[in-house]
Amino acid sequence: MREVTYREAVREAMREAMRADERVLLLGEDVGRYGGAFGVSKGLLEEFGEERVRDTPLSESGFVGAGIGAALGGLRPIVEVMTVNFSLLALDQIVNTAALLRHMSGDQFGVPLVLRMTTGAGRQLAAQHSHSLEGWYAHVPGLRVLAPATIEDARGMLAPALADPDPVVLFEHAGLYNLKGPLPEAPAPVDIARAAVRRPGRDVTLVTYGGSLGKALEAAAALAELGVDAEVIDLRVLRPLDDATLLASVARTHRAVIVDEGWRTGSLAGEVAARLGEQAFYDLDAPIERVCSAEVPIPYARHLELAALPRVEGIVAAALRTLGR
Amino acid sequence: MREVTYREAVREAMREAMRADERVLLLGEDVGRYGGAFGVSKGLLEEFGEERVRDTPLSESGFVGAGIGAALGGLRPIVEVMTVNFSLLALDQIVNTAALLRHMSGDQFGVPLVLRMTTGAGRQLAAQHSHSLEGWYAHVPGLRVLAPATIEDARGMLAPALADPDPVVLFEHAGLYNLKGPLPEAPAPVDIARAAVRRPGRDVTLVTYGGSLGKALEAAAALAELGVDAEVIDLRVLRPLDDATLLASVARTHRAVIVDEGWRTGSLAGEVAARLGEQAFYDLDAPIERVCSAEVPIPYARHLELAALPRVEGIVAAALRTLGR
Amino acid sequence: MSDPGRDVDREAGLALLHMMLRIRRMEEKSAELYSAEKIRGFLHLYIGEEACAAGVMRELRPDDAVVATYREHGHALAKGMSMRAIMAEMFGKVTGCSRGRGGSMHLFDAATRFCGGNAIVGGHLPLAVGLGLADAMLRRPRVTVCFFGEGAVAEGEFHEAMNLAALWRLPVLFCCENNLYAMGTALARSESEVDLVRKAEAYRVPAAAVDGMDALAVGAAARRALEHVRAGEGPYFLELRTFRFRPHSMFDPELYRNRAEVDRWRERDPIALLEGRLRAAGHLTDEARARLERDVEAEVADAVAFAEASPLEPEGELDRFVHAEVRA
Amino acid sequence: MSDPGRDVDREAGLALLHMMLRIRRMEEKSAELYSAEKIRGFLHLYIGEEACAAGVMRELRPDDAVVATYREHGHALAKGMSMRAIMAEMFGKVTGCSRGRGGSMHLFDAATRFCGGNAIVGGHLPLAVGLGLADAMLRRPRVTVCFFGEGAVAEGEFHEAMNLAALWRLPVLFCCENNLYAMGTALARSESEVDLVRKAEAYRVPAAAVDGMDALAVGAAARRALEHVRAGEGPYFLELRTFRFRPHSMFDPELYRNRAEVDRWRERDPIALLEGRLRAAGHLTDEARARLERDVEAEVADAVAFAEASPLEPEGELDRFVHAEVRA
Ligand SMILES: Cc1ncc(C[n+]2csc(CCOP(=O)(O)OP(=O)(O)O)c2C)c(N)n1
Ligand SMILES: Cc1ncc(C[n+]2csc(CCOP(=O)(O)OP(=O)(O)O)c2C)c(N)n1
Ligand SMILES: [Mg+2]
Ligand SMILES: [Mg+2]
Repeated sequence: MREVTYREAVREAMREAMRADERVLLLGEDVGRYGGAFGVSKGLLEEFGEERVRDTPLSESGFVGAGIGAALGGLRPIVEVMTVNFSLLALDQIVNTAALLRHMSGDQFGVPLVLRMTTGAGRQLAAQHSHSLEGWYAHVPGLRVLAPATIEDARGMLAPALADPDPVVLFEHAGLYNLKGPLPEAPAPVDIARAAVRRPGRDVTLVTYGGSLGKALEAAAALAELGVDAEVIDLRVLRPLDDATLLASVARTHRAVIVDEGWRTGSLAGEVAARLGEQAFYDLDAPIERVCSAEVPIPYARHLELAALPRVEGIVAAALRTLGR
Repeated sequence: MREVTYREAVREAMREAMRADERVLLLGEDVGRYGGAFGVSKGLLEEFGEERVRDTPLSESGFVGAGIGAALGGLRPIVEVMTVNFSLLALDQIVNTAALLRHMSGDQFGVPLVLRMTTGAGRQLAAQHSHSLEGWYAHVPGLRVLAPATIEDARGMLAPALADPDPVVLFEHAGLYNLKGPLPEAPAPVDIARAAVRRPGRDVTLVTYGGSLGKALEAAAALAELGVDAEVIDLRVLRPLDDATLLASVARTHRAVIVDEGWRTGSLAGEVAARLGEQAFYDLDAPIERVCSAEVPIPYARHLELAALPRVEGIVAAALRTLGR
Repeated sequence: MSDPGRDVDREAGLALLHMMLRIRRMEEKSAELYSAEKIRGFLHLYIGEEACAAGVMRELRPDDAVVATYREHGHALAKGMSMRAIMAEMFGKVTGCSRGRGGSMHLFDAATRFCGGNAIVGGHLPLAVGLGLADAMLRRPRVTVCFFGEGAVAEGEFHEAMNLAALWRLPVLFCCENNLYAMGTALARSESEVDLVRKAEAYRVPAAAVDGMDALAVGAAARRALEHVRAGEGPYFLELRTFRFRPHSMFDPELYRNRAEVDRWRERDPIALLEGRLRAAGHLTDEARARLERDVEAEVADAVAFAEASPLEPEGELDRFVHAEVRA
Repeated sequence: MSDPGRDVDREAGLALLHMMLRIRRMEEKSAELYSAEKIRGFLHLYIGEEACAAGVMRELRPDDAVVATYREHGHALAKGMSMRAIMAEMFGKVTGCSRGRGGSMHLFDAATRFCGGNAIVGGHLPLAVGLGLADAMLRRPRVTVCFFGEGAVAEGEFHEAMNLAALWRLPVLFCCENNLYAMGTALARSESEVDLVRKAEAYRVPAAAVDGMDALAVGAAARRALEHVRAGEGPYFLELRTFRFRPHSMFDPELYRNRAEVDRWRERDPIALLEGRLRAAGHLTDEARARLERDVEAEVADAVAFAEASPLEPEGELDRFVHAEVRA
């Protein structure tokens, strides 16, 4: 075991993939000379050269589309969109081409593309740089959507994503890059089909993913002090959702709180709540609670930003409400 | 009363608005010389001239952004995006500019824009031309989202939308344009804050909107023959959702089926289900049912397209399930 | 405009004529079948523009890729797809090239490297760039040819794709079929600069415009363009000046242009033009012409019969192939 | 490059110097305050580029509108916003120009028609087109000036906006601040054609490039450009050749360029250049220069004190103004 950051884990995963397979390349704004907007790809240009670590112009639609075409043409591109905010410019390519191509062509053409992007708020970057749109991506048939919330997942999700013959979108919450933790020397690839129980518990299920996992775990710790034993589930795979793990948990706890940095209305949290309502109706002892972002453009000022985002106290309070406390 | 089509109702509303206010203009691809891709704006160029009925190049981001700027500059633009499918190209403008500007500028700048677009499947246009993304738009704070499902709403929603100081998105299901029905000579503006009960009933609530209203009403008729009295609620306003009308209905029927042409996962139907689960938990006697589109790119072949979309029989079956039948 | 007395290569000329006739007759039949409700959805006819696809495609090698728009029946046929597969696709049958899932706008064929059939205007240009990138990086001597209308030039994706292809010197041939209208919008209403060659130059992409009604001229221009691309010199932009004789789609009342304009262009029908050249050169007799027509008619009839007789994809297969069933 | 012996208008020169100093010192202080964690989020400094905003803005009328990027402190100040409002905004205080909601990247001011502060590269170009459209249709003799970096030129929105503005002959002045880098990407790596004036020409938009380190030259070029726009001749494209002396943002380790390149450009510091010209012309004494510095220092200190003393927006107001509270 050694200590690495989430940032290093992503980098190591990319380096390993590029060493293992010549067809893998990294494409995106400032992934090369700049070292990545978040320093993630630092050093890769030096090792793999500018053909395989390719700085692109500011052309999100163009270079995401080029990544799709390159995947179609036999490469295994990792395309980095600097942040989910800018991915709006490339949504046509992602939804209308990458996601549809296999079905629409009757299984003749596939797009083995990995799309990485940062997401989330929390660093006072204001309204245009603080979106959490994972839920939108999770709506689209043809995509697999992953959200590594731990160092192991940051390290271990890329290889299976690259092995997938279809497009995979990987969301990295920008607040996680400096997270530090232990990692085995030769980490195993992770299962990109299943949610993970990050903390077992009996009284209430906290469902979350990505940048909110830390908050959920903190809330669970706080709840423990109040005598409430919370189970924490990290969705990890946002599409297709792993219902089985969720249902098994709620069948035991009978209560659920969903924590999601997206805006509440139309959030992924809403989908999870709907599914539990459909499939665990008779298990639930209390209304499901959602702890999401306030439905406002995320403001710059620190206190307002904090007020807009899910908070540990909010999660604790919601969990207590499900217990009638 | 006279008989008009949905298409004529939209056109009449635009004509009235343009006659009433010089600041109103219509902007979009082929709205002028072509007469509108769906014939909606036919005749408006002749009446109002090419300055106010403005054909744009194929530049969705550009002309939607120009509409936003024009609204900021004091005009009252109606921007037509031919279909929701192409609106993906303009999402950056809609989400990152139109929706955020007022809040982010501390209430200094507003965007009184009306964005019209067609949505939906059902005409064998295949995967790239059959999206139903109303749920995505309903996720975004700062937007008001409307879905006229009737001739009255098609006629009456535009005026209040134009009077709104903030951006309003109007979804017209392409399958509705040929719908015919009576309309008063001088129709009243409709309330763009409330859902509408289209058919009162006591046994189960069918919640729907837009292109699926007809199916829900058909299903209600079929259910009546089976002795089930279904209430049909047309959401009409997809953002902000009118919870009160929904809750009042479910408090009486104790059962709900949500019909939505969007893909099931992450659909607007999911949000409605989540809300009912939260706010009507103790009223519900059965799990909520969702009748949505299959999670596949919509295929061309007629039988497959029909199989992918919500069907009347599917709604009936879901309603019966909520009744344990 | 090419000189009618100029030498015409017999074989090339006849092949082009045959191909254009196949496209024309297949589409005329399709229009009929649309009225008969055998074909549904959107149907965009290529009639009048056949010289573009036929002329360019003859210069390609089998492993060159083609990416096209929703107006792509001609390209699909010219790239080598069977008329049966195309017709069955439009009938929505499982024997269609895309299992009946794509219809007229989404013809696909891996065998001939026909990568669609894309119905988002401009959306396939970045895709072509990516295919070129793959070829370049995998050191495969192939070209990707991307067809699009002049309307697509206004889309941001045109700009981004041209820049990327030029910046990375990718083997992509951009073929802009300038038929003067994008639905009802005339070029002068969609572009402040109507000379599209100048657009390409702003990306340092070499470019040429050619008479798109003259199949031989198109072929010659494509040859020059492909030489450039195959030499590793990067992308090339070819403007094919053409015209669609029919409405944009089956729903278009054509309010935006007048009969006279259409008629003027019809006088330059690419099939009649080439036919005249071949006759003048003594390469085409009445008898040969009639035989050609009969052959094509038979092929069309066969394709329709095949489509008609083919089964539908079972409804239960609706959700197959959203993801791959076979993992790599 | 302007001739140092050339006549310098005293008043104009001193005003420009004053404005540039205000921008420079405000930003130097901002950098300090960033380290002190008074300012947070992203902070993009304009240091080195002051001649662009100062030079263009002096040619504008109060009711002309400006739309800018996230690197817009200089533009905001030069358009007439108070330093207090800008500083308080960066402190996240309710007295800030955007109530503390926008921060450094989203300065807004209705009074001076400063329409942001946009942090999506290229996203504000269509907005500028729309503002121009409103002015044109409402027959208001106003101009909208849109500032953006050379990096934005690769975005599709640049292309769509230029075309629309040209097609509709709108009163928009596009000011491209070409500082040679977009974050770490040098112009030659983002554009196949690095002469940006040629890009504008592909839309038939008249264009000129000017030394962006020379405030007087910028002013003269802006004057010419604005004459064209005000005459109703449509948009104009002005390339301002400049350089940022600092990293892209506070997080940039500047791996992509070397010290020597930065130092070479620093020798052409726009403030020093203008100062030299004014001194040579006898318009600036040591004493006047020192007074200027003191005035600016006092203004900066006052702005910081104001920001520091200002209250935060109450947390309960978080969800105000998502929609208008007053209906029209
Ligand atoms: C992004 C997008 N916007 C609008 C449309 C609707 N549409 C389909 S074809 C077309 C005209 C395209 O014209 P052009 O590119 O010249 O090709 P042509 O049809 O003339 O071959 C339009 C507006 C679309 N399919 N995609
Ligand atoms: C659409 C989009 N993509 C990426 C970014 C991240 N980003 C912010 S500034 C910048 C560089 C822009 O360079 P340029 O336009 O030259 O302006 P400069 O910063 O040099 O003033 C990038 C890539 C963004 N804000 N928006
Ligand atoms: Mg055309
Ligand atoms: Mg720059």
